[in-house]
Amino acid sequence: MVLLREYRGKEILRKFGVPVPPGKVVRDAKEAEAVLRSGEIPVPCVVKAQVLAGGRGKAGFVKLTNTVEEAVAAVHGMVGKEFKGEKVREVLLTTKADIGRELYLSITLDRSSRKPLLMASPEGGVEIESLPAEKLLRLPLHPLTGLVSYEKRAVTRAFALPPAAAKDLDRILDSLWAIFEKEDAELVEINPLALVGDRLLALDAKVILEDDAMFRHADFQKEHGELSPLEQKAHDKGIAFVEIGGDIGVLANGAGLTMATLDVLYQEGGRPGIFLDLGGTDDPKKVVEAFLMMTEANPKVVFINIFGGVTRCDTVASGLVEALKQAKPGFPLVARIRGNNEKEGIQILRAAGIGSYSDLAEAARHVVALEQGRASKGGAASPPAPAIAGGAS
Amino acid sequence: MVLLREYRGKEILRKFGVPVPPGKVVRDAKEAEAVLRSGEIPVPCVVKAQVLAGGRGKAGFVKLTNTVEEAVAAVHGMVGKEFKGEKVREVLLTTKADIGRELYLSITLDRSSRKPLLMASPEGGVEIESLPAEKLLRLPLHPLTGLVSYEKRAVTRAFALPPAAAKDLDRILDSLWAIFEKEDAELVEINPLALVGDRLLALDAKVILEDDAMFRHADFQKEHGELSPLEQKAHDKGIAFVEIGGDIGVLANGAGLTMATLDVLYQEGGRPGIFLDLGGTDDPKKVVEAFLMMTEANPKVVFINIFGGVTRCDTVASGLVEALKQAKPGFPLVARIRGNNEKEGIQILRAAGIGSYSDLAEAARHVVALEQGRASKGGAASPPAPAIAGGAS
Amino acid sequence: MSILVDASTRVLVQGITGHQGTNHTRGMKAFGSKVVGGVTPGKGGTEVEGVPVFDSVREAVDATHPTATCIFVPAPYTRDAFYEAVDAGIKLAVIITEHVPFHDMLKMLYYGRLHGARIIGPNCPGLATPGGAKVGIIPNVVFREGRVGVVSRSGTLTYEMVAGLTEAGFGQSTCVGLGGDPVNGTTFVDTLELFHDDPRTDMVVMVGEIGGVAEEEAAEYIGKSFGKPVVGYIAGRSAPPGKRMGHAGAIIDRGRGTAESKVNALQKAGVKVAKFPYEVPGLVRDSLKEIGKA
Amino acid sequence: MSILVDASTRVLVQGITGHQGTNHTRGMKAFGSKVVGGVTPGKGGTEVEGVPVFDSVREAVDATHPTATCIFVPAPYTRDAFYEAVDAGIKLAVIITEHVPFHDMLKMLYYGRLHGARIIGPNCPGLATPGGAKVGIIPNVVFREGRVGVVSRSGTLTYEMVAGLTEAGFGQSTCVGLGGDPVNGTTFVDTLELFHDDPRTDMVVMVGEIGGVAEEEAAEYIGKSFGKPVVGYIAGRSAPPGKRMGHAGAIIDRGRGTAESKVNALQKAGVKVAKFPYEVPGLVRDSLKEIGKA
Repeated sequence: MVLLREYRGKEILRKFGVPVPPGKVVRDAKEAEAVLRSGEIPVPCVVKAQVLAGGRGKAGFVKLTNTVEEAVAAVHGMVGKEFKGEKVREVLLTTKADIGRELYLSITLDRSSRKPLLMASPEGGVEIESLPAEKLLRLPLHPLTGLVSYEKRAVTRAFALPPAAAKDLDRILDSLWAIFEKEDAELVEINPLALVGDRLLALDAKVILEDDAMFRHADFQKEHGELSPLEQKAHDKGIAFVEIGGDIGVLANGAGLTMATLDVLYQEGGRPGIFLDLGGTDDPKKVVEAFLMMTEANPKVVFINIFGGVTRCDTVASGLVEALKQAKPGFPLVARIRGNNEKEGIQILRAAGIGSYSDLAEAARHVVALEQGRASKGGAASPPAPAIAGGAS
Repeated sequence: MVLLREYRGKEILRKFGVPVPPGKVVRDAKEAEAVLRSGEIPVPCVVKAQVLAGGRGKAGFVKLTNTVEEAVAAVHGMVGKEFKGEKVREVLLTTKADIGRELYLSITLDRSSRKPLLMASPEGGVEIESLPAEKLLRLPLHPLTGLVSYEKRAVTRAFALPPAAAKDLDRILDSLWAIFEKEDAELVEINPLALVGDRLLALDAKVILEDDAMFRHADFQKEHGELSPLEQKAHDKGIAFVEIGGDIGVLANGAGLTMATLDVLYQEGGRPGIFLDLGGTDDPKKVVEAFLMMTEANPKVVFINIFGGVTRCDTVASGLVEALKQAKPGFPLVARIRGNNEKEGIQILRAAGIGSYSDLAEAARHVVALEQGRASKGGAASPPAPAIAGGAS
Repeated sequence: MSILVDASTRVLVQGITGHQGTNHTRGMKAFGSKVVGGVTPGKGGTEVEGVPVFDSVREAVDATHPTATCIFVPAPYTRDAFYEAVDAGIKLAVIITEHVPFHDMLKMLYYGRLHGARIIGPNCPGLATPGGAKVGIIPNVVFREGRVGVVSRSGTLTYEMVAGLTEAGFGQSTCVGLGGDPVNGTTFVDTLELFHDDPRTDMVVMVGEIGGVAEEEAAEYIGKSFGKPVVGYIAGRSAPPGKRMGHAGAIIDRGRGTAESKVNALQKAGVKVAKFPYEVPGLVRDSLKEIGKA
Repeated sequence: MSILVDASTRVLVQGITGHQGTNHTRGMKAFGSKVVGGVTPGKGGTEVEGVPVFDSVREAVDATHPTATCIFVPAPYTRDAFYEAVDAGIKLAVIITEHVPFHDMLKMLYYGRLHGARIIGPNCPGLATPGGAKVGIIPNVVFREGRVGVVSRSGTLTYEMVAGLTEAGFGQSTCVGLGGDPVNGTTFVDTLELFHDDPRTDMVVMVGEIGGVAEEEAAEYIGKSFGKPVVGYIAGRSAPPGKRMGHAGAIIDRGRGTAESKVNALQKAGVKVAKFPYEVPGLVRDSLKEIGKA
């Protein structure tokens, strides 16, 4: 998921012919003043913090200003502040539009119909999510045909616009589809699409591109502002890494198993805080990297829960042993490795003095006991002796 | 069918990234000399008459020249000459390439599989049509997927090229498909695609675009060099008009009925020379225009054979009567109109003094008799009294 | 029985308010077809020839439950009109429109196939089952109920043929005009397969033209597995050779596609081939006699 | 019987010379699958694990007649590899590759449907019929022949579940890993329909995850027309809420997609839902007792 900030989303809209108001990104008050004094963006103007999360308007991160001084002050007040965990680094100055009506348009994937879904509402704006279902047009598009004119006509009818705006709408809908398809988007959303006089203007832009399709967009400059530095580092190495508040580090493979592991830890009263999903790998280096990353996050205890399919247990075990040699972590370690080459893996761990559980509930209980100081804490090299079960044979 | 001359085809190839040698179009010897003296196209150079028909090389309309003087003389010798009925107006000067091998590539529609067909041969050049079938790779492409990489690999394997050329080929194949699809082509053909050193170069280009898709290419500049002025005029009005040697003008509707009419006239010993297919129309103005066009072509006799579906017989009859008023043609007229509103049509003709046959063979015999002076020739206003049959009711 | 359309067929007309749409709605109704609805965006709520007009196919389908659509919309909009019909669940589309780009037609063909929707046409006169229904523009005057199937790539020549059969006393089970474009939604072989399974069809008249290899393919099918008599006619024996499609055209056809090739293939498959349209009724009579049906 | 694969299945491996392709070819052969051929362009004529390697699927099909393909090729080439398999006539494609763009997957899905070819995956562990054949990467150790069908959106959690069943003595008819991507070639409902018709499957274990509405749709199908017992597990009850997809994400889901919504829907449909993976075998025992099969 490659989320784009408003101004980058608008750049894509503009590239595909969607009308957007003039705008300029600044990084501090001084730059803002220069832009405003030059008349490049005239006052009154709208000052918008470039953050990824929604709801910034209500939180004061979007301000309508009437003078250069007001605008500069607004920029000054935003830059460096945090909004939902993200620091404001860029602010968009954009012209004020005389909004007649606010409309809503988006195309995203509908997992249920397995088709792109065009959604449109004649009542856009901040309250869109609480809009009653009948005010929202939902049109599943066929991936093999794209947006077809009868579907565009349905939107045009629902919007009941003056003729010039209706023409704009027709082109904007084509552009929206082209962006979704050609840019490999997960989401293209314009909210609001404003009726200004008798023409349409995209006043905001939410564009999410598909990470997996970036091989087709080699020139695209990635930016993962929403990730913590460690998450970003993991992402670059192809490891799914999530940090939330909690003490237990979980290193598992596969989203389902990771989630099931969390479910069990919570059930046993634990507070898992770092999840590291190895995915499918049988490269021992990746295991070492993942474990070192886990060490950097500094959990109280780490639970390694691996079921080997693509991943082979002996690979994981070797990587683990190697990582322990390199990192010499201060936290205890509980392991449960099963699946492909399970016996070999258990043997490697055992040779390094690490036991491996077979039973998930039992392993989880031991992890939580360690977290809460109810079990003896040893270094990684001397874990509590777990029950070494035979595993499925 | 919009046939493009070589240099226009090459412009399209270049636009889509296919390497073509430098070239310059000139219209007379003087212009050629300026281009050659300036060094824009260096000698030795190839001088190629820009005509649509194939086989120009063997007829001396492609010449390799070693000096500016030779090249200018070659241009001089070509401009204004006729090749297969087309006057040479433009000549392409292009650099000489050191050809290692000649390959063949094309994509066209395969009516049988109802798919685009990629054809490729490691032995291209002028003898391509007599190549044994096993030397020609025929790959039907799916319109929904386009050219797929395994299909490209099949061509690459068949061509057995050095690595740099193989990379060129991969890109050229993608370009070929893109041209076929995005430019609405009926045919994109490169013959020869030359191996020059270890790279590929398109030394000729045959591109035919689809007339019916021109609504998607509003900026495209049409050129129907292969049509006679009358044919061009008819084309612009949406009337299919063909002139070959012969005396009888045939005005029918629908390709099948037109052809069947010719078949019958030939059978009866006639020499049909002008075919005018009205197509499906019920606009009397179009009928008038068609008839006036027929008058310009000056046939000995005109046979009007209409079976009304989209076309209504009364429309045709009214148009015909109106056209006769305007044109006062010197040739006799035989009519056979049947189908929708047949009775009304026959009545309109009869009121204007024109009879209408029901039987095709009988009508054809009368036409041929008129052509050969075996029947009385009257003006259009006083045709020989035909048997006015009741028609199918 | 009959093929593709019968008395139960409920016809939608897309582009009904256009000149052609309106005229042929009248024609279809006069033939006896149940024309249940029409579509022209922006004209919803009006009526044409007593038929209710809707803004979209979806609305027309919900209100009138058509089983086939007859498309008259201009070529640049034909593809989308077809998609609209398919998306609304219609399984038979008769496309009268001419000059539809074959690039569009290819996409329509496979999109239709994905959804189990058949196309007749484009650039075709449609089809008709005398005594049942007509979907298209073939003049009503030419038909008569009977047991001869007709399938043709030509438009007006089809009328000519059917009129000739009718005058000679040979009624038709169903007449199908496939259309004269390079890519047809339904081919000779497709149609022959349907006639093969239709107990109301005793024999078939097949009208071809020069160009393409659809007639050769039909001949192959007939020779292998058709089993009913076929009378054929190929238009264009005397036509001048067409413009060449580069080398590719010559390579693809390799001698097929000419009148001679088609006639030979058909004759080899046991088809009686008429030299001229007016010979067809006589050959039909001969064929029916041979199978004891005339 | 069983669903999708059995002892007669002939497996092709696309990307066989890669690390994964080679390892899992060995695994599939050890399981007892008939791996008849492999494809890696440029490696034709070699052998991997005793399996002949071809340059193209067409050549492999002509020589070895596979009935299913297991695709390991990297994500940027997966779509074309699938097209190649479909064009060569293969009707079952198991796509192990992860990170296939969903835009590609959508095109593959409908192209496959047009040609009657089914996709399992992408980003999936494949499927296996114990005693029959495995096409994919699920560890061989976990299986046992039996009469419980397993269908799962998760990879490793599937292994966990199957291993648990095996340890508790419940063998499996077929285990299907649908894959964890937003667009799956085969869904829960598709698989349940197959299990419904399979006389060798007494009941089904269904393993879901938070996100999407596939579990809710499965619940609707089960409630209406499944008829065999189902035990469910939904991973992610305690997972933090995912990143939001603009307003659109919230509007599409409208409260569905959470663990709670899925569990409620399944329970309403009569599914016994386990809170933790290790509760599943007990619930399976209960279900089989209820239908008199344990």
